[in-house]
Amino acid sequence: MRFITIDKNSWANGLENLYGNYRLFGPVKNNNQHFFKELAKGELPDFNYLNTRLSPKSLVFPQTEIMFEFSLDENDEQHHILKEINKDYSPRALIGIRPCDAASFMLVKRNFDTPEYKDNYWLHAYESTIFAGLACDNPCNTCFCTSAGCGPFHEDGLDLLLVDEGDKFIVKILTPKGDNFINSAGWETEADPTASEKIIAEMQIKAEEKIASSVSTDKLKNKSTIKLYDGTFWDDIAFACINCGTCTYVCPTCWCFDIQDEVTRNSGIRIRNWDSCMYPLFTLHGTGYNPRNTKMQRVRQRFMHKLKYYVDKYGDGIQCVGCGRCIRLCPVNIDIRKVCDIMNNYEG
Amino acid sequence: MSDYTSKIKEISERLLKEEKVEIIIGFRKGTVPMMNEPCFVKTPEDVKELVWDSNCGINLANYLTGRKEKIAIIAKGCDSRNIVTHIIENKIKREQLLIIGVPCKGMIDKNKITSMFENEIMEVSEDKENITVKGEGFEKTLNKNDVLQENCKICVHRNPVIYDELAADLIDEQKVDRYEDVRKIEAMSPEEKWSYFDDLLSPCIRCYACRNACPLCYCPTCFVDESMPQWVGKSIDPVDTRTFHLLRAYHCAGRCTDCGACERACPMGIKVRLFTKKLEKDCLELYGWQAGLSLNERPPLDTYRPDDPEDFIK
Amino acid sequence: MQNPYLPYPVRIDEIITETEDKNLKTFKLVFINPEDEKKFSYMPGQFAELSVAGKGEIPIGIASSPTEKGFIKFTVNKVGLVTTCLHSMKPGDIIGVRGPLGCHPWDTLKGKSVVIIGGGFAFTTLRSSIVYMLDPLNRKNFKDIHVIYGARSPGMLLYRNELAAWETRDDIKMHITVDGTDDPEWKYNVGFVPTITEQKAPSGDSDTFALICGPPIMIKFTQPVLDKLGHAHDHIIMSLEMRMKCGIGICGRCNIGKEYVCKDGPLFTLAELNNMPKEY
Amino acid sequence: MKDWKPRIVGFLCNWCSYGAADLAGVSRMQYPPNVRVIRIPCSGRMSPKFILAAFMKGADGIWVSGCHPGDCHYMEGNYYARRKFALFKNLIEYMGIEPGRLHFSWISSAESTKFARVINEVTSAVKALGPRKHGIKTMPDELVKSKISMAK
Repeated sequence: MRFITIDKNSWANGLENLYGNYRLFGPVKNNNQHFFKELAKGELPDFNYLNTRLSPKSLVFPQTEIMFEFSLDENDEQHHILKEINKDYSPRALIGIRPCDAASFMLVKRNFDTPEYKDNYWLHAYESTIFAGLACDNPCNTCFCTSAGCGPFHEDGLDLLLVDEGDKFIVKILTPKGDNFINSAGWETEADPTASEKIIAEMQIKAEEKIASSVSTDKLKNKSTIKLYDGTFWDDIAFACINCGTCTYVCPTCWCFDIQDEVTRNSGIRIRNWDSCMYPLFTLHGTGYNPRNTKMQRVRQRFMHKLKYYVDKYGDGIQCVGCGRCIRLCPVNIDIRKVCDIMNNYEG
Repeated sequence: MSDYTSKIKEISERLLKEEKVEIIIGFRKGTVPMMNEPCFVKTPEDVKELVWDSNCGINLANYLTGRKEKIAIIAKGCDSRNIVTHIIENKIKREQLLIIGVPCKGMIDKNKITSMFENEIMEVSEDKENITVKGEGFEKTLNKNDVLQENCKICVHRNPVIYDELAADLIDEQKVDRYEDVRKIEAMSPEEKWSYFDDLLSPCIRCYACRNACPLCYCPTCFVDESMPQWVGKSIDPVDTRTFHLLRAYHCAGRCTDCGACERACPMGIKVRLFTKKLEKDCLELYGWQAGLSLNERPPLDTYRPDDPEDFIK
Repeated sequence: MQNPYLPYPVRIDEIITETEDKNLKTFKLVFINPEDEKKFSYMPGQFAELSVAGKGEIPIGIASSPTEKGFIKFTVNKVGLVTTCLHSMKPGDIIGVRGPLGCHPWDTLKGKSVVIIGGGFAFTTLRSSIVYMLDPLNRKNFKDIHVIYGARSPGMLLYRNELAAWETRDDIKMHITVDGTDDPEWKYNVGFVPTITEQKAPSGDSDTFALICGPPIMIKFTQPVLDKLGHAHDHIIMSLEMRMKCGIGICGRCNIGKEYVCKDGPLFTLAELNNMPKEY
Repeated sequence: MKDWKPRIVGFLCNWCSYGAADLAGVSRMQYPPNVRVIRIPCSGRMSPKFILAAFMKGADGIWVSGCHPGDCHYMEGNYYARRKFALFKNLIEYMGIEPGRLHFSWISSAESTKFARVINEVTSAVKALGPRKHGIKTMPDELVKSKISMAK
């Protein structure tokens, strides 16, 4: 494992060197909130943040993405035939992504990269991205990553991990992609692996201790799916829900989408948009029948998918990295930690 | 606020014990600072869950739509006005309801308080006029009036307009200028207005929290979900997003009570009330109308006067 | 890397109005690029996404059989945006087809007796199955074949000419029924599918599989009849419907529990369904 | 810009303004040809969605015309419409549509002269503003970029 240090004085310079080789994305403050945004030349990511308001999932899985284009003009030889469009999959780097958000891409990858089908759009974007993580030493009161298979210094899904040590970053380089990135920036102050590992381990323990909340997931795997589905607690959990899609849109691990055609005059596009299991239209049949017609059914679907169906399907995990965004931004304070504990301890 | 809570509990317990109602709709303590969760209580034993403080901004009228049973509902001024609107629009019957009115001194603005501190807020408590905020390495006391939700600051109907029980004595109503921000926009040139709203709406993620938090939005199929014809695209194209917000607001014309639920629910902190307030101002100026004050008057778009203003018509 | 969302372009070769209410039309489609036909290698029971540029996609069961070469067929009910547009199209128009999608039962059914039970316009993939089994090269791979097919009235039956032809054969036992009719010429059964199933279907054994496709109400009342006839739950195969978009188990909407109806289904045995949430 | 011809959508009530258009035609009155007429059963049928859809698809101006107050074929459709129009016009102008883009009028089936006058006023008001700068739905940037990069 290779470690280097970056003096914060040479941070801007390194990013400048990267600029031509990568499209750089980083957290930027706007209206009191941080968002991942493409950095202009000379623009620095703002690392003084707890976590970004929205997860960076849209950089690999945009909220609206063009899939195909077509012409409806009958004079056009290829009219009504869908055609692929040219996409920009040049190398890009997500600088300062939190370990929880990086881990989420590994969960989502299971959905988009299957043995039978590969989702080209997601995969190409994912493969062209460098994940330059920023270890988290100032967690929110809604963070529960350590009990969701993740953590403030978690390395899965990262190409390198930046650890803030006052006037410098210690960088743990995790993949060859990460190595190339560092070389391209021209940062080359090698650090002693043993000493670095030790410093990081100490900081990690401190950071993990700060994470005050947790979920219990140990019993989910062996619970009966049908019994949880028929659980008596759903009405109480779902009562407050207003069926907006906030939880699903801010969630780094929610991947559902809708496919729509849009036409302007004689030409059109097929696009995909984020969709949400909170919306009645999500499952409405053409006949008017809806298998998930009530609010309770939709709320149940969301939590069952994350905490049980996913576990059933892949044999591990929960489909959650513990970033806490859905808790912070739910307008009616529905708390996945509470629901997870109820499900885990349900004896029905 | 603890006296409000105990009075609410007392009334609720009595109503359930006497079987006057089957269900109480109120709030329980939230899991994060400055949040409470709307909840229902069906037994006198569970009444202990109910709370009341300055974090009860959700409009509970939203939870009444189409319910069949006998309900007691806790209602601030704005909730009570939306209950009136619900009754007028046949979404609930007056006879089904026992309204526990709460004279309201305003709800606090979570986003505003959060943005005042760099570090995470771990605990927020309140005591009459003061809000105390605690986090790692800081503790600060704020005057509640300085951190109220924008709509609460300019609220002129803090007392419930319709109620069967009261959780506290009625309070004095405020005399305020409600439309300063609207006038500021009205004074802009079309070009300035356009770019003002472009900026305002640019963070929108089309999650529909504003729509769903609104007690007025109960259409079985919202216009954004109509497909034949499809009025508005579903992407985050700025033209579609603007059309959504415009029509959402217009659909609330003459019905909106400025309860602030939309703005409170927005995960991106967009000031979506700026649309509905314009309509509210026009309804007041053109038709002398304020929504939800009386069960006996039809809303402005459901009626007319032969001499309504028409100087804009050729 | 093949893009799984890209439809193959096809030309509408022929449109047949199937039912008297004119709400069901069969579209015979021909691949514009002949090599696409080879790529679209399917089995009865599978479905495809029909794609109309500018309107969108809909999942429709494949009504033709792989033994029929040179074209594929889909019978489409007029319901929503895409199907309404399809119904207004004419031969020569260009649409797209994406698939084949979903699973099929033929590894299980080989060497067995098959009881096909269908109702209304869900008969499309069952037609595909019948044509497939009756193909001279395939017929020997199956024992007895029973077909119980019902519609509201004679005019609402799909593929009437083919039904009549199958009636005259002795290697398939047809039990066609209608809910009711005043047609004096009607020489087949009158009665709901569950009733006719009770009267005509063979009893269950380990060598017999029932294949059911129809409206939920028919399935609901047929299932107890099959129980009574001794069909084991793992020998009853049902086809489910769900709103779908991607058709390949990625977009997330058509799940029942951990199963995606589009990719893991649309066929499930009753035994499997018994262990899944009743959310369909 | 001199050759620019505005595209204006006119929603005319079947019972009055539409008849006035007919009469104006039969009477050989001269008026600008920039209005595409859509017949509606009553100004009360006019949905704000129609106006927004026309603006999104690129209309430069929109004109809605119905019967004079008191003359509605359905007794009071135009009275209700008047309130809807007032609030709607104010709202879209508040959001940045220029005041000269959206017009309303009352024209009876006998008022062919008024019809010709109003269509002139509407057309010249829209012409004075020029083409719309905002709010027309176009192909997304990503597609435009893709075309540019393919051309390279």
